[in-house]
Amino acid sequence: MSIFLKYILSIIIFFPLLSAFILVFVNKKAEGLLRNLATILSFAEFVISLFLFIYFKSNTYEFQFIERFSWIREFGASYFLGIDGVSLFMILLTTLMTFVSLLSSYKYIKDHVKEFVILMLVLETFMLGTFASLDVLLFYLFWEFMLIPMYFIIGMWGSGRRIYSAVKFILYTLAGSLIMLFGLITIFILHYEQTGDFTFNLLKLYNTNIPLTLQIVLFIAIFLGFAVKVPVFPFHTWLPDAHTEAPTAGSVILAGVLLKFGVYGFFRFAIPLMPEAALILTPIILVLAVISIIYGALVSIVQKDLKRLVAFSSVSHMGFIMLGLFAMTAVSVDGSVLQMINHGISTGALFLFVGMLYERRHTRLIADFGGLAKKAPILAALFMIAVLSSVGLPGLNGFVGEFLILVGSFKQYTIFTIFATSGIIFAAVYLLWMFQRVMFQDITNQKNEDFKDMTFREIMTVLPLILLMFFIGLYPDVFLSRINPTVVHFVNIIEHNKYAYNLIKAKMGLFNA
Amino acid sequence: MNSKDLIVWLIPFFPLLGAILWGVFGKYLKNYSGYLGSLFIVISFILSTVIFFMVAYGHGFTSTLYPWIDASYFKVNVSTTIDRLSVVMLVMVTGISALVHIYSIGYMKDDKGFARYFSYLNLFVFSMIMLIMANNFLMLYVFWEAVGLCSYVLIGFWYEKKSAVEAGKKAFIVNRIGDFGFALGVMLIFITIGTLNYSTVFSDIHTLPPYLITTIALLLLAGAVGKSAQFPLYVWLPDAMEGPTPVSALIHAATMVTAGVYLIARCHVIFSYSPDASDVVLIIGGTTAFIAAFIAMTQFDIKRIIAYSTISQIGYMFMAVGIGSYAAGMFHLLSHAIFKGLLFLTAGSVMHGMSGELDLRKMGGLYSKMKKTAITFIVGGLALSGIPPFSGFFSKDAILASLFNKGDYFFWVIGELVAFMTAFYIFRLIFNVFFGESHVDKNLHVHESPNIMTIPLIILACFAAVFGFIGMPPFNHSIFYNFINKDFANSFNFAPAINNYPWYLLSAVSVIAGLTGIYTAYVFYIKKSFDLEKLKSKFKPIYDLSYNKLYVDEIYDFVIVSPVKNFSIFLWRVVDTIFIDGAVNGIAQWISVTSSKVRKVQNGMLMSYLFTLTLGVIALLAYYFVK
Amino acid sequence: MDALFYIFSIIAIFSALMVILVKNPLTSALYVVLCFFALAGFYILLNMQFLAAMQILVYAGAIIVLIVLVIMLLNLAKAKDTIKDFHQLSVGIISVLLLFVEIILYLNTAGETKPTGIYTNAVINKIGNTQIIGQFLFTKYVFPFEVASILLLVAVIGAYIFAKK
Amino acid sequence: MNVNVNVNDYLAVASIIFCIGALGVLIRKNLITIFLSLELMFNAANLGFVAVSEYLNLISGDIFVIFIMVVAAAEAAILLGIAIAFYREKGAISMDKANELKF
Repeated sequence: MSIFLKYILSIIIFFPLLSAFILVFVNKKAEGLLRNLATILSFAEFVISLFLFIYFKSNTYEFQFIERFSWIREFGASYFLGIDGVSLFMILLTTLMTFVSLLSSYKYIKDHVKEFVILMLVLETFMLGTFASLDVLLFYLFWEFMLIPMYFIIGMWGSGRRIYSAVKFILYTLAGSLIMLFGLITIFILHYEQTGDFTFNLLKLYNTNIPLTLQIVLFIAIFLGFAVKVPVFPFHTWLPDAHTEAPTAGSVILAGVLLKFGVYGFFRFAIPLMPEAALILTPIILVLAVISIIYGALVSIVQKDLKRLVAFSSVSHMGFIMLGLFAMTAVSVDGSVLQMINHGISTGALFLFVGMLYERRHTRLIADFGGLAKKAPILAALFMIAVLSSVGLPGLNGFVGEFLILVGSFKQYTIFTIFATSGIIFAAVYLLWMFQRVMFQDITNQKNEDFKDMTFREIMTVLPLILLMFFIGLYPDVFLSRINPTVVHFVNIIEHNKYAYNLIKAKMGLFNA
Repeated sequence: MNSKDLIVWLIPFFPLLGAILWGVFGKYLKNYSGYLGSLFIVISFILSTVIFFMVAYGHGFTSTLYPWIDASYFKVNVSTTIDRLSVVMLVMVTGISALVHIYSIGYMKDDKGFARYFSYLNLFVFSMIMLIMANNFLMLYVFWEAVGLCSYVLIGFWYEKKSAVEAGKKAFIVNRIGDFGFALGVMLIFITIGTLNYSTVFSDIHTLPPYLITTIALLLLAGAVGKSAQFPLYVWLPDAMEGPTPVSALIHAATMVTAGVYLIARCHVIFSYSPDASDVVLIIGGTTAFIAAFIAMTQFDIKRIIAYSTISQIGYMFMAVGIGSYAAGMFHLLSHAIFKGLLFLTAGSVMHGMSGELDLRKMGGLYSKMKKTAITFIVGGLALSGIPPFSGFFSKDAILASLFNKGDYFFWVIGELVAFMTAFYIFRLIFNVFFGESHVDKNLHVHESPNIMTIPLIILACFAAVFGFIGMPPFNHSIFYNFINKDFANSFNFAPAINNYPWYLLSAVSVIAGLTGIYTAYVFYIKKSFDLEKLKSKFKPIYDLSYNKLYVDEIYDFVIVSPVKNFSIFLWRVVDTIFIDGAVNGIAQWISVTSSKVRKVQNGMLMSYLFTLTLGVIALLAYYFVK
Repeated sequence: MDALFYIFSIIAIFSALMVILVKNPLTSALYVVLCFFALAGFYILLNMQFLAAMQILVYAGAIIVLIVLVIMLLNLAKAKDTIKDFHQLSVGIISVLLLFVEIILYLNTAGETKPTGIYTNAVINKIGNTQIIGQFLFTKYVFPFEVASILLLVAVIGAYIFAKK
Repeated sequence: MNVNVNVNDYLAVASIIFCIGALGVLIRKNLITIFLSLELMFNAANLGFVAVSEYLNLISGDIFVIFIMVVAAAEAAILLGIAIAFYREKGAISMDKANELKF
């Protein structure tokens, strides 16, 4: 057991890769076996990752389950893993969402099943690796690797303009991340020049002293990399395309996990590495975040395509998360991290439901539906819960996160918060209106007459998410108590730097007007 | 957990249990859901009564279940506050809910969604109980939204009907607009006071500068205005009548819509520190009372008339709490809950007998066919019109008297005017439905409702008749005032009464106003001394204004809804597709065009490659020399 | 000795020029052989008799013979190649002149380097140049030597695959 | 041994031959002639290696020449293949015909 716990992170990261390797030897024609095996293995992976949760010490901000081996000595890169309260839940979210999306793909993915399940599992490894790395080079490597399976998932099993979307997705993110790489390497070199220590160790890089002007340039560079991923207005246009054309599983992973990397990157890299620049640029980023909230919501209202609507709602929700993170109070960052989990669950669930509708009717246009509640009461009820969770109804998960974000940001950024709060109204408008047009009223389209309700497998797919919505909404303490120490430490770093920042500000006469 | 706590937590537990049972296992428990659901509420009612007497002969207390959110300096528990204000509300809510549940067994008997209906209704009762019992603003907000949700699903209960679904959505969204202010208010309280617990907030609020107190009060008021359907956010309530009638009785008359008044009464400390905000409450209340009564006079849909009446009556309550007569406001809230619940239920009974007909032009002379319903309806109508000895008289009089005694003559006049209009429209309804010649479709078999529906009506009618006596004038010596005002001891900052006219003079004016209204209706609709059509054409602009509900929906649509929608389309089609995607695709286009030009260098000719190679070598060497 | 250097130089440069100027590839090949002989002469002057022998045996004897074989095989002796393309000619001459100027400039700017090694002519003569090359080839440079042999193998296979139908 | 001719003279001759080779590569179109010109360039480099190696009293340069010869031999073998294949394809070995070397 102790050895298991010592290397648990590596086990968790590479177990999916091993699973994929096992699946390589399964006959291509045995699609049922492939699907079942992949689902079972991903469930096993989720169970293993629960050990992290069980053995996680919730009273410290220090990194836990640390593993460290020398890797490329010439670059000072090491295989360095470790998690804190934030990455813990990101890892759990990843393993859960992968399991759920594999379970959801039984009907949706009809051809190239073997390739699909293998790519999904490989993708899982890369995502987990990104969340667990504490070495900048290792992080970057996993970060870029992630794009490859996702590219194929969108490109091969997508619908409509899937190639366009896949290429747009990969070029957007690649452009962002290459600029980011430039920033990270500059910090690496600066650190070497200052200390003579040739290392990519993130914890050591935190101590780099970066001159303020350079910090701002680097922050903007790294901001671009992460902002594309989040995505923040105006870097969001890849998202609706990618979401719309991706298969259900792809959308679920994209919304559930991939978008979190942007925020996670800010949390783990951009802000702690360059706190002063972050503080200086905060107003601009908050403006972008608030624009994202309102913009995403307004554009959602007029969407005709279900998936596109949910995708734009993601833009809006991710704006909330950015607002919470950059308000940089303990409460708002707590809320932000919790909202990352919430968004993964709620939007993931919404995509699952949209996928179910698509599987039955092979259309995603809202106008093609209507009156489904009569034919599929279970689907309607569960879909409703997911919608309400996304709307931020109290008692469900979305509310806790959003409220913490808003209450945490309110004092310092009152105007921004007021605008952001209005986003909640719009969320009600677009989601309820969509739900009404899809589920309620009379059946206008004859094709909906023999609409089938959810199968047992489909219920099992969404049930964990639905239960989590209630659980987080009613008893968020399980999550908050583990997130909080990390967040408090994070905020303390910022506060510490705020002092320095204020000194600089006074010296330079910044923003005196 | 001692017995007190246990009882307190059992009150919401039963409705919640019911909601989950019917919600999840509705298919199998369909036949039991009505009776068992009602039983659960009755148990809650009994427990509430127990708590009521515990508090009446003892003290209020708080009880904590578990810590809910604990994020660094933001801590909120799931806990309740039990005091005189909340127990009164508890007894009222559970009592009326129990009656509405029993009534619904009959009313919804043949509906497909029987179990679903009781699940929603139980969920609503749970949320409402929690709203009342909450001991911090966050829980208040949470269940404030939760009752809104229940209202949404119950309005849209018959989801095949487009109008029902639209109405539900409208209710939810309009409420959200109010809640937007409410949420900001809650946040402002947190960041200024540092906690959301009632007791701390109320004891520390005076340390804030006045403008902050006013801001907080106004933001909370926004939530109250939305939920209680006050001007300018009242538009959702008339549409909400698309839901089943017992729902209208319970949610949209007796309990949820009065939550705004409860909120202001609960936060009376905040409002009493902010005279400006209180004045706003008063003005909103007066405006709403008048506008709603004005619209109600010309409507033909019986449920909508009663709905506008509800809006108007809540306007009264707002006026009361606006001048600091919280006890009077609460008293009217309770008596209104009884007689308005009664009116809706009887209207439902009429609908039931008339196979869902709502237009009063197609009724008439029903008295002989449904006596129980008619009599109970008239009792409710008399109570609404403020005719002694029915409850509405006492409670409305308490408000009007305090308006007059505080010197707010303008609003007193409005109040009396509204009293006249109220009596007019409700008796216009009664005369048209129950008396006069019948316009009922000949094929329609009109019948009295079953006992399971009429018994709750009779119980409510009895209460509507006698409830008022606990608020015998003079109001500030009455039983109710003495009971509840202990909780309002903190409210001050309001000028003491400047008039001290004998109560019977003021009461006489109100009664005269009410009787005049009834008589006018009698003259118009029974005696028909005037040609109504002529009257209509004479006052056509005013009549049209009233008949078309002041065009408020159209104005909102023109000023808010369409611009937002068009702006959204602009954002999507222009900003997103043309600007941002245009820029992105433009860059891609530029690269592809440029490279297709540049690639001409790569012409496939080996010889030219060799030249390039040589030139490269030359350039490299040249670089060496330059360097 | 100096006289020999100049004679070899004249032969080498002349034959090199002829290589690129004559029309018949076969004649070109023969001039190349001539040029290689001159270079072998240089090597002897530079005290590397072994390399001189290799130059004649491997280059002139094997590689050029191979080329001649190709010319014969494809019957290319008649495929006269003229230099008529003025543009190509002018650009070629200009760029090569530039290249030449740069090489000369480079050689002139490169700083003076003092002899550093221990293998003076005396030492080489004492051990014998074949022997010394063999020693180096099989000790210090044994790995590149093996790689070179693999390269040859690859080239043989490659040539076979190319020439195959 | 001789005082007048030094390493610079050898390098000058090497450069001249190298440039003549380069010129041949650039102005001729016949694959065979180009190859021969390339061989000239190789040998110019070889001469440079040997001369400098002698001047510096080293052996490495001489060893390098042997490896260059190996490469040249390999190249000749490949050329044989390419020339035959090219001729078979195009019916000539003029490099004007090599105009499809693009994507």
